Amino acid sequence: MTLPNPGRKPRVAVHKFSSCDGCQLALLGLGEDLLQLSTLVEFVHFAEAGPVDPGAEVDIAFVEGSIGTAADMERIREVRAKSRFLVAIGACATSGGLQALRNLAGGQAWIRAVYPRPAYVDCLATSTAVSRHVQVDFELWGCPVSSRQVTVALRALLSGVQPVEERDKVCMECKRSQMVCVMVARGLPCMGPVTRAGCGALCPGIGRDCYACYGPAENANAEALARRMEASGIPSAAVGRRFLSINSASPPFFAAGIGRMDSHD
Amino acid sequence: MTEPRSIAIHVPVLARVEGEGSLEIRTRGRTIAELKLRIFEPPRLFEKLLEGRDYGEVPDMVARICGICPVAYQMSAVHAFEELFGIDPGPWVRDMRRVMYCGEWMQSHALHIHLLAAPDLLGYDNAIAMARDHPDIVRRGLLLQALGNDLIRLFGARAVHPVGVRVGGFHHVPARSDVAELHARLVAAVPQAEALVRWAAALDLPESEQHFVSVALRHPAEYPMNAGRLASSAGLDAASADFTQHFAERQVAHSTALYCFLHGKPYMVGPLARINLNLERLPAAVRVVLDECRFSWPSRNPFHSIVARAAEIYFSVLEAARLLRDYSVPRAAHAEVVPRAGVATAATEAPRGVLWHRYEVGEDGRITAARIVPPTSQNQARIEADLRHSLETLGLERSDAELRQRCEMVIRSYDPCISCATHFLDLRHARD
Amino acid sequence: MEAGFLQHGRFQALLDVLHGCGYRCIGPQVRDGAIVYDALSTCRELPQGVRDLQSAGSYRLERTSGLRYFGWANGLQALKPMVFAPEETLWRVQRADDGALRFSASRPSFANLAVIGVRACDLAALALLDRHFLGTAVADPCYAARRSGMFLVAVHCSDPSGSCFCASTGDGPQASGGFDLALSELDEGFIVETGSARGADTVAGLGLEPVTASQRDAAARQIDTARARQRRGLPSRDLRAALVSNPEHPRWEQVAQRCLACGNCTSVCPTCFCHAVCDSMELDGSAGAHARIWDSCFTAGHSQIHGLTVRPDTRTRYRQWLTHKLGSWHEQFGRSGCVGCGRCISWCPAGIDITEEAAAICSGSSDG
Amino acid sequence: MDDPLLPHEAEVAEYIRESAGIFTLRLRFRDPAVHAGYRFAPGQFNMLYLYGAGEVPISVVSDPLDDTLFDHTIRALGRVTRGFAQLRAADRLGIRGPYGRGWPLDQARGRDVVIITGGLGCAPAVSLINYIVRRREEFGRLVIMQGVKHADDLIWAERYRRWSQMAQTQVVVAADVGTPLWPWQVGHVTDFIGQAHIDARKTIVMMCGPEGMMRAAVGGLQAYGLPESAVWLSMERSMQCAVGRCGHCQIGGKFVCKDGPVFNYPQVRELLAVRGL
Ligand SMILES: Cc1cc2nc3c(=O)[nH]c(=O)nc-3n(C[C@H](O)[C@H](O)[C@H](O)COP(=O)(O)OP(=O)(O)OC[C@H]3O[C@@H](n4cnc5c(N)ncnc54)[C@H](O)[C@@H]3O)c2cc1C
Ligand code: SF4
Ligand code: SF4
Ligand code: SF4
Repeated sequence: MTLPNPGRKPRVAVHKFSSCDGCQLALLGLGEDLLQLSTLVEFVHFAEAGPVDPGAEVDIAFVEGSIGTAADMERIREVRAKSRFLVAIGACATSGGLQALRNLAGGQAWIRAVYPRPAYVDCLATSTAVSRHVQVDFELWGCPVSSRQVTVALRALLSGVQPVEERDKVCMECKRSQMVCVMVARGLPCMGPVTRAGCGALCPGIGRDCYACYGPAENANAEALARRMEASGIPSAAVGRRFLSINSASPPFFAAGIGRMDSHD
Repeated sequence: MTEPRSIAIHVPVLARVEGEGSLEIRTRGRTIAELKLRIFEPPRLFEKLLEGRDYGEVPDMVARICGICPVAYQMSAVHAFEELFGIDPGPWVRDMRRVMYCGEWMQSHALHIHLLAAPDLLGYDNAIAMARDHPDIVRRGLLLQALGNDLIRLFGARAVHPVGVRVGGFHHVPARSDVAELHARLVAAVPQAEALVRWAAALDLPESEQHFVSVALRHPAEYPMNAGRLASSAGLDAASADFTQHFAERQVAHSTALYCFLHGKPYMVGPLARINLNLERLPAAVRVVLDECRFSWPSRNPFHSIVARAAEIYFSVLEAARLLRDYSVPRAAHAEVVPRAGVATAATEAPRGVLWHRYEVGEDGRITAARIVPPTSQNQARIEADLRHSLETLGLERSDAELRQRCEMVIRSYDPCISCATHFLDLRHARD
Repeated sequence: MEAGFLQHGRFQALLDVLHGCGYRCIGPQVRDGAIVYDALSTCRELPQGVRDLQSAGSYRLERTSGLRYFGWANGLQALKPMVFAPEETLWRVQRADDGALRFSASRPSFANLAVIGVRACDLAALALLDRHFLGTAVADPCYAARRSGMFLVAVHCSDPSGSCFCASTGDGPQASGGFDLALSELDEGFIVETGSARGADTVAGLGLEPVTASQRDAAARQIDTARARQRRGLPSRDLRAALVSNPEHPRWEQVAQRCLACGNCTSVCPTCFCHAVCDSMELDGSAGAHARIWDSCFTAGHSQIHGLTVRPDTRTRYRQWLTHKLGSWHEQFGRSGCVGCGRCISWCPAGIDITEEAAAICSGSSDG
Repeated sequence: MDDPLLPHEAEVAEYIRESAGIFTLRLRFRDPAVHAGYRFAPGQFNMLYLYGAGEVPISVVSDPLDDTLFDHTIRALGRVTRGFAQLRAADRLGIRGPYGRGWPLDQARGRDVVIITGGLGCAPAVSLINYIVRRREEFGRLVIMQGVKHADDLIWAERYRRWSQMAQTQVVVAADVGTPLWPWQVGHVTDFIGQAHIDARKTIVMMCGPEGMMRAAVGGLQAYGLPESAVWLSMERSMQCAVGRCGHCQIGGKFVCKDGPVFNYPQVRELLAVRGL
């Protein structure tokens, strides 16, 4: 992307939709770098940090959270219209997030079950990714995204180039860090072979199996991994739940998981 | 004196609170006709999502309720299951969980004090603007926040949605060298944390003497984090399993968050409530600094919450340093877990206050029903009561801008976390 | 050349001599359920009385009653990460306010390494990596810096695992060269051979005992048994023609159904050298770095040219891996790229066996 | 160059916009000694480093005897090349090279030359045409065949017109999709090889472009009885190092960066036949 008239600071907005706020912490948790960042860009809307101007025209908009209400659908269109480059950050914004599990059960039924007076609640039956509603220029996957991901992408945009998409498997990072594979050496049902890199293989790094919070990698052979887990003695339904978790609405995970789930309700 | 008038204050997006909420106030004459702290964050139906899941999946799932206090969610969940399954993870796990919780208190409180609340008190729109004039204060805050994050990382590999916690203990044992490095940083941060409390106590905080009930955990020997009984300044003393005998949630039309009441009345949870109820459990070093304040403890002024937060940061630095000083590597990072059917409940002290979980678990270790009561829904009625009080004492004749600013200050002083607040489920209704 | 016999109880003396010569010793150790190379200060850290059970997609360690240090086949990685780092900055660049760029090379600061317990297959693989990174007009500077001064203590393999097939590639179980010292481990101690002048210098002062004929016999027998125990093998040492003539074999699609395209095989392969580069910048834009990181022919980026991925699916990626490893290597390096260590078989989370796939494709049969 | 991977600082002397998505950077090395020592042949390429963003292989299109500047004509396609498109005169970048084997110009001298290219402004061919046009008398008949997908994609239409008017020169331009005023052919450029009047005994063919086009062209050339060894082609693969180490540019046993990018057809005959190698 090309930045407008060099000389003026690029204007940045951080918008929040249905989420846990964890991805915004990639910015709020930057420490000293946050102060430096504020000399490089102008945050015109970032409610949690202070500036509030949701309707402002911006160069770069970071969008956290999934689209879960009719009002959200309206608002994301406005955000798109006002943003030159829109970056969806985190599992909620890129796949619908953990809350997209409600898509499987018929969300309205759940709302009726959850709230004594459902009529008060503006909530769609589904929780969906931002890209299902508007054009997204770049996606950062992860639940949550890390400060590294956000600053690297932002830095690239400030330099006028598209950020690099990380889409290899977690196994690549795992092996580059010389970790011992927990699947091969301990028989754990690691999701690394189908999960998008970016976290630095945190879970195998502390001796546990990856649970795919970064969503599907490119060319993810989810079905083969599911069958491999079943062959190792894990019940089908448990395998299904591994795929239908934080990124249940992403197509490869949905396909591998849905047939394996015992009836959810 | 100006004529009483009809005003409407509308803050469409509350800035510097976690999550998105709004405030609407309508006054008629000298009285407040309507006051709505509206939380419009869409509900995420977590309790329903948990049904059918294995107990082992719960810590990673409930973390996603809140990015600012995921450790608290994980802690309440694992304690509930361990209690039900009859597991004693042993002293090492117990201590290290406390260290991890210290990390969360430090990062959450430091974030709130410096990025969310302080700009109000020093007259800035936001922390970035404030940093230009008060760089050292902001730097100190960022340093303590980073230290807290690194304590969480020590056990959880990352600070948000850490991956190291499991039922029975942890997934791994931190290396001695990593612990030594963090211990050194904690020791070095002690003077900074102490200075932070003095700085907070010296802030020009509004006077606001109010009557409210404080609720927090109390433990026979410790400042409460993971363990203790539910206590209140009105004499409550209950096991966390008995939570529903005393506390009840209600839905109101204007909010997706449920309101929680103690014996039908609003109450306060969080740092101020904790200190009010556990003053004598604080280490002497922290008490000394608190005793030097211009006001006395327990405090009846909710604006003193910022001092309570600073004091808890100081406490957390000392406590984590104490627990890591003679760090030893245990034989195993976690105890063996064999699930059993029944009802699991636990309450722990999230940065914002009591966080209560309840799970019904089947024979196979899978969840059949879940209920979570986060601190923000407990504080919500109290915040509205405080707003009424604060506006009426300030005087409704003040300008809209002044009233609005005071409202925001009041709300922020509770550090509400709206993401947490909107996951709700009222079980009694869910069943029919 | 045979130098003498070192009693088992005196193994530490060898480490002490190496430390004394200024080497940083690296040796096999047990970590996270596998044998890995790591800094070694005493022989107590070696995997004594441990053996490895390896099969397709599985690696387990087991305690034995024996006292040997090297009674196992191999661990997660060979020597590759020590010479060809998984992530390494190649150069840095500073940008001045006027936009001027100043480039400066980055070199690993590297202590001389002495690696203990190197296997025959590891040495064969190292020789191949040497050719790739050093055997051109201009050597790779980072590889050269890491490689120079490396002291290699081989241990002939007595206990191949279920995945090993070095006998069929001709690379083991006995190390035939490329080491400074080579050891045959017997229950009571080690027959020490020297492979270089500095190897000989190192053991000169160790007070080695003469080797007895029965010790020599036992060592030879143990190699024969190790060779005979290997169950897997490649159909031939040169499969180039057979692979090149079968690009549309249905077996490629069948293996693609199981393959996760995760790149574990290429990462643990001691000869795979593919890498990508990765450019980064300081947040304020004042400086940048250019690094290389291990890549794999199983990634999309490997074959991506603007707008087109030459190998878009697992079928073509797996085919690239196998035809390169067992086929095109002959054209590039005069031999196969496989040294028979079996790592890609054990560490494949899908349990895919290169020897089985090669056999199926080269025999022309499409099932199995 | 002691470090094969370290770029040298270069500066944009001139930025020429060729069309909507294509531009030429005219460059010089900042260090005069480096500049003076730099030699390349048509068909060779450099690695161009855009600060902080990455390195890409780009052919040198200028004349090897022009020692004031060297040129790169670049199509803005992706991450890095779009970044280069934003550079302006005096901006800096990193350059290392040249790499690879260029066109067999010595063999071509005195013979008829047929150049077949597909795609927009296929850069390796541009350097070749420029080279021959400037030394027109050293070569026999020149046939330039350029294929584009859509008539609107053709850049440098003026140059093709000019070339077509030179003596002993034939220009065949074809678009898969034409427009009403399109003066050239409509169809695949390889469909028109029959019009090229090739004398199999004294012709050398050089081509670059999509592999499918090159496969089709080889088929068309067979009709003339042209020996396969008279056909040369330039290949393209992902390149991360350009010195034969990163493994990305392999096609079969060849490293395109050092064994190519220009290959004699028999060297790659089998490879070209398989899709997805
Ligand atoms: C020998 C040779 C000569 C050439 N000469 C010319 C020329 O003269 N003029 C010209 O215009 N072009 C030329 N090209 C083509 C040119 O190199 C490509 O157009 C250019 O590399 C595209 O780069 P890009 O960053 O703009 O495109 P992108 O497609 O965005 O990226 C290009 C590179 O980045 C990598 N990449 C892309 N996406 C990812 C990702 N998600 N993750 C990791 N890596 C990624 C790819 O592997 C690719 O190598 C030549 C190519 C070769 C091989
Ligand atoms: S531990 Fe998981 S991420 Fe690592 S290599 Fe094994 S399967 Fe892949
Ligand atoms: S290893 Fe997997 S689950 Fe763990 S942090 Fe990384 S992507 Fe998420
Ligand atoms: S062969 Fe095995 S290790 Fe290699 S990419 Fe396929 S699944 Fe991964």
